Amino acid sequence: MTGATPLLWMAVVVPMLAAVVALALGGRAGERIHLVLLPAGLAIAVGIAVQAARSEVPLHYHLGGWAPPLGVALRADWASAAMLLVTAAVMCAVGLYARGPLGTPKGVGEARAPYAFWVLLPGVWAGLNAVFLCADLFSGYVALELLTFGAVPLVCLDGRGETLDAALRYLLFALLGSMLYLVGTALLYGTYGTLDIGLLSRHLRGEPALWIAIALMTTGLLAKTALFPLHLWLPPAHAGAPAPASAVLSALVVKAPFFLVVRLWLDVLRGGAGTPAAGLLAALGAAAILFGNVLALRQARLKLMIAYSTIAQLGYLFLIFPLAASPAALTGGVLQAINHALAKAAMFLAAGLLAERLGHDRVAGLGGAGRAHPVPVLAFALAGVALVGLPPSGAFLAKWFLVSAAAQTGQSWLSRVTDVGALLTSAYVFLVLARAFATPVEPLVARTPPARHRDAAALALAVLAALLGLAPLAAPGSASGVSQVDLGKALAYAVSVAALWPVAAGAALAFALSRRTADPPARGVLLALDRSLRQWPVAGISLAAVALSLGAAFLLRDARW
Amino acid sequence: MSTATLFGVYGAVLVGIGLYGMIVQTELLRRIVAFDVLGSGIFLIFGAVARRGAAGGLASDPIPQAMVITGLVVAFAATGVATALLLRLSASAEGVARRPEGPP
Amino acid sequence: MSGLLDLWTVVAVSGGAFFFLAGTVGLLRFPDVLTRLHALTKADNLGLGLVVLGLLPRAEGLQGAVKLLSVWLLVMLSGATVSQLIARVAGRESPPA
Amino acid sequence: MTPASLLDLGIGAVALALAAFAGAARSSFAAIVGFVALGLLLALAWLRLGAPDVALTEVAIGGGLTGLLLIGAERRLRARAMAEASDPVSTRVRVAAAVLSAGVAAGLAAAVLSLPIPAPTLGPAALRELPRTGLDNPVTAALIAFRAFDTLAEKVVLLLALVGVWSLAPDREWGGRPGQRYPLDADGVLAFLVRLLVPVGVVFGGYILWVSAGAPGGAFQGGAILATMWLAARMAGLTDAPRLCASRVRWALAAGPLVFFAAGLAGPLVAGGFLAWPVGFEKPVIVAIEIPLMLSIAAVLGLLLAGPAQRDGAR
Repeated sequence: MTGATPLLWMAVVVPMLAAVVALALGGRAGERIHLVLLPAGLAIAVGIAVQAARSEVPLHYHLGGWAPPLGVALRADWASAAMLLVTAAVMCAVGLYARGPLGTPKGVGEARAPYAFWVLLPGVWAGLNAVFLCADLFSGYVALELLTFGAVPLVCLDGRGETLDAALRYLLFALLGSMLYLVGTALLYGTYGTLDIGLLSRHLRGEPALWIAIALMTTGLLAKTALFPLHLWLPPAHAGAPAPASAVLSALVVKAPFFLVVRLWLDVLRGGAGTPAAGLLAALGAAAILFGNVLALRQARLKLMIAYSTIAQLGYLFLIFPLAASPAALTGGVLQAINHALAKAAMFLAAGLLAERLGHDRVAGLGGAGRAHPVPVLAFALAGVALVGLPPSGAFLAKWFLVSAAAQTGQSWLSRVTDVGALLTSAYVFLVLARAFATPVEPLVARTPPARHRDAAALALAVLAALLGLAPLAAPGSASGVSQVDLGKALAYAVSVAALWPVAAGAALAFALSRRTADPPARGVLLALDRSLRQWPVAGISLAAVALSLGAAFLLRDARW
Repeated sequence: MSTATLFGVYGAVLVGIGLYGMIVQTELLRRIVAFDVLGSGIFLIFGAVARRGAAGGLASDPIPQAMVITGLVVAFAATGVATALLLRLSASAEGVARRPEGPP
Repeated sequence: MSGLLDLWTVVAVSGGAFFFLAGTVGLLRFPDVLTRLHALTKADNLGLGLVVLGLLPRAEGLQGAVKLLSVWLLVMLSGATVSQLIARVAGRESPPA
Repeated sequence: MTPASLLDLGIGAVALALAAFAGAARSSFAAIVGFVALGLLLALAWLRLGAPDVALTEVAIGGGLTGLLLIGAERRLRARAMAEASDPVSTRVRVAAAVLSAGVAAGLAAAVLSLPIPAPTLGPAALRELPRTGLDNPVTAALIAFRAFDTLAEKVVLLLALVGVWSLAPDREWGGRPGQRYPLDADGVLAFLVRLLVPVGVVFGGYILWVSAGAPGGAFQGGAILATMWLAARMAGLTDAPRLCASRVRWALAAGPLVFFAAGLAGPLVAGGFLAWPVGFEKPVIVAIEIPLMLSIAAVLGLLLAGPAQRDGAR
């Protein structure tokens, strides 16, 4: 067998083992084990990436020696390898960063929040790797639950009432999503007698149960990834968590359900979901981009702004489904996911550093931060460049793939959406920077001395995000198509008027807004819409409505089978 | 209708009842109970699938049965975390639960 | 012989079912906790007892019979204890006049 | 209409009625009782579906332990008389939710009715490979051999859930004991029952595990029984919950999964792959994994029921 490699199970088992041993040893053991886990996890991810790049076929491993359909397998293609790598990179930065705020205090044998964090963090890592590597949809369910149970307690580590509320919402909505996913696996098993992704894709005959299953599973995954309008839990959870936890949640955890949607639509259905359903996902994505970005611009608190920005950035990922006929679309989607993972983790870490040093995270009160705390502000700025999509960030390349795929398939409306998205993104990024470089209203008092390794962790991620667009120069001939891109053409596009006007317009908007000194007013149509969409019963109804609409859209699909 | 199909349809209805409960219950504990009802319905659909796969002298396909056992344990863990969160929330002095929308 | 045993099974299980039915009706119709408990324990002890006795001739060997009997014993044991506890709580909350 | 199909119809109809009751009952306590009854009834459904292993799990975990968790939470919430988030849901929202939920249920029912005939199955494949596991119960084989990876991951899920619950303790109580201390009622009926029942329960838990190689049962079901026995002993005041920072607690939780990991990791050396069991020694290896696994499952289930630390904290 070619492509079989034990690295795949190691990628899941090593962090799992770290979590269990940290639980057993207690005290400071979790922190120490993490120091060993970081290089090991990174090495495994790099090893898988190297092997995946060299291998003609996707890497795989039959667990226990039992081949599917009876047994379960792990599988890694270039997309899994890329996600494993970015996961390892973010985990390394977060692990180093968190040694400050979430270290066990001196003189204490064991403390609550650090103990929980250093057990749950490797648990989340294991869950992420398991999602990216699973070749079996039920293993995917177990992996998603690893993630849920690892991620939810991170939201309320500080025990404040509002974070508890956020965590409970997150848990219940995520569980609802898991259940919809699970019932889909039951129907798929009942129809095909296997849940192995590769075997399923070969057996499809387009039965009604297939479409109902995929509609329910996709809806469940959308709830877990917080695609608009199912985002009720994301802003309070991601904004309320401690900064390192926010970084992991926003950068990585919401990508895992998206990745399973890609597996379902592009691997199981092989792009055969049909135009109406793919259009529905893209429409939700487009709505998320516009809605999330406007709301981000309207937030008074930096962490909430970043959280709403995540809702918008997740929207970009779903634009790829109508473009699935073009291989560039998936490449663009994965690049966007990676770019956002690095940039958003950097932003949350930078925001955490600023909040610690300023004692608050109000955007209007950032004045002077640029001089007093240049490194976090620089990290924020570089991450912002990556979100806006300026070269040489990953987003510029991702956008290039999307735009060219949209042009190939004649769906240029998608490019308009990304333009408006870039405008708004650049507006709030520049707004934060304008505030940070403004003269402070009152002199700043540094609350905590800066810790260089934590600054470095945030900055390193931001630099990686800002330089990700150069990846084609480094990537060897891989199946991803990244290396085939004509970097010159892409760069020429990126510095063209067509690509730059939104950025410039956004900067101008930010400049206009920055002349206001007060917090943005807490009223408006979109804010009211957001409030009502985030009411639990409304979100539940939206969930059921998305499920039924997807089912209906599948029925309308063009006859492919 | 065979036993399997019958229970499969019952499972579907249980899912509907549980989903409705999860959406409209305002009491959080009732929402958790609705989640458990929803889960029971889903497991019953698995049971129908397993029973349909009876073959070779087995009364029921063992693979979906194993999945249900895994699922039941996970659902119990979920209920445990949810009730613990709920109890902590109700104990927290801020009592944010009274603010149904949470922050912001 | 087997005809007689079948008859025994039918009679005993039907008797057990009757006590269960009576116990359930009592649970629903009786006015307070203690009388409801009275109805329930009849169902547990007599109803289940008769069902077990009725099924004994059909048990698969000695092991099956022992299992059936231990089901009865355990239910009686826990039923007696639980009804004691319930009665205690009921007595504490509304002492009998 | 055969008696058997009447029985199925009856079980299903009562199950639906109980589910509706759990949704519509006025008090949450009644709703929980409805759910527990539903769980017990579903165990009968599982027997009708030819799945006694699942029936045992449903009784022990689905109805039993989950019911205990919910009842415990309800009692404590009632004691606090918590003002619930009582924004009433408008009729419009209710109607929309009802229509959409009915739509989802109808879609699911349609999918169930449209499942192909003959049904696909892995039953024969599992039977064919059963000798290679040294077991006779294909469900146990699926859990511990064919899909051992899922089982292993699910153990970690349980541990993460427990750490999540623990993390909800107040800081000053960290490492302390969970739950309340029940007074010992030395001559009381409960203590009497528990003294009599616990030995029986422990033997039965072990029996359920032991027979699972060939008959219905397994580490979960056995573990659930042991967890309940521990709860009964605590409620009778015969024992108190341990401090959660005690290393024996931590190792009791981790030992089962760690043995599972160790056996899995030995696989590449002795059996040709991760989670592969050595030829000819499958059954002893599986038993050696399942015994500590059951004890750890009992510990994790019992501690999930007990909740976070709330007294006798380290600080």
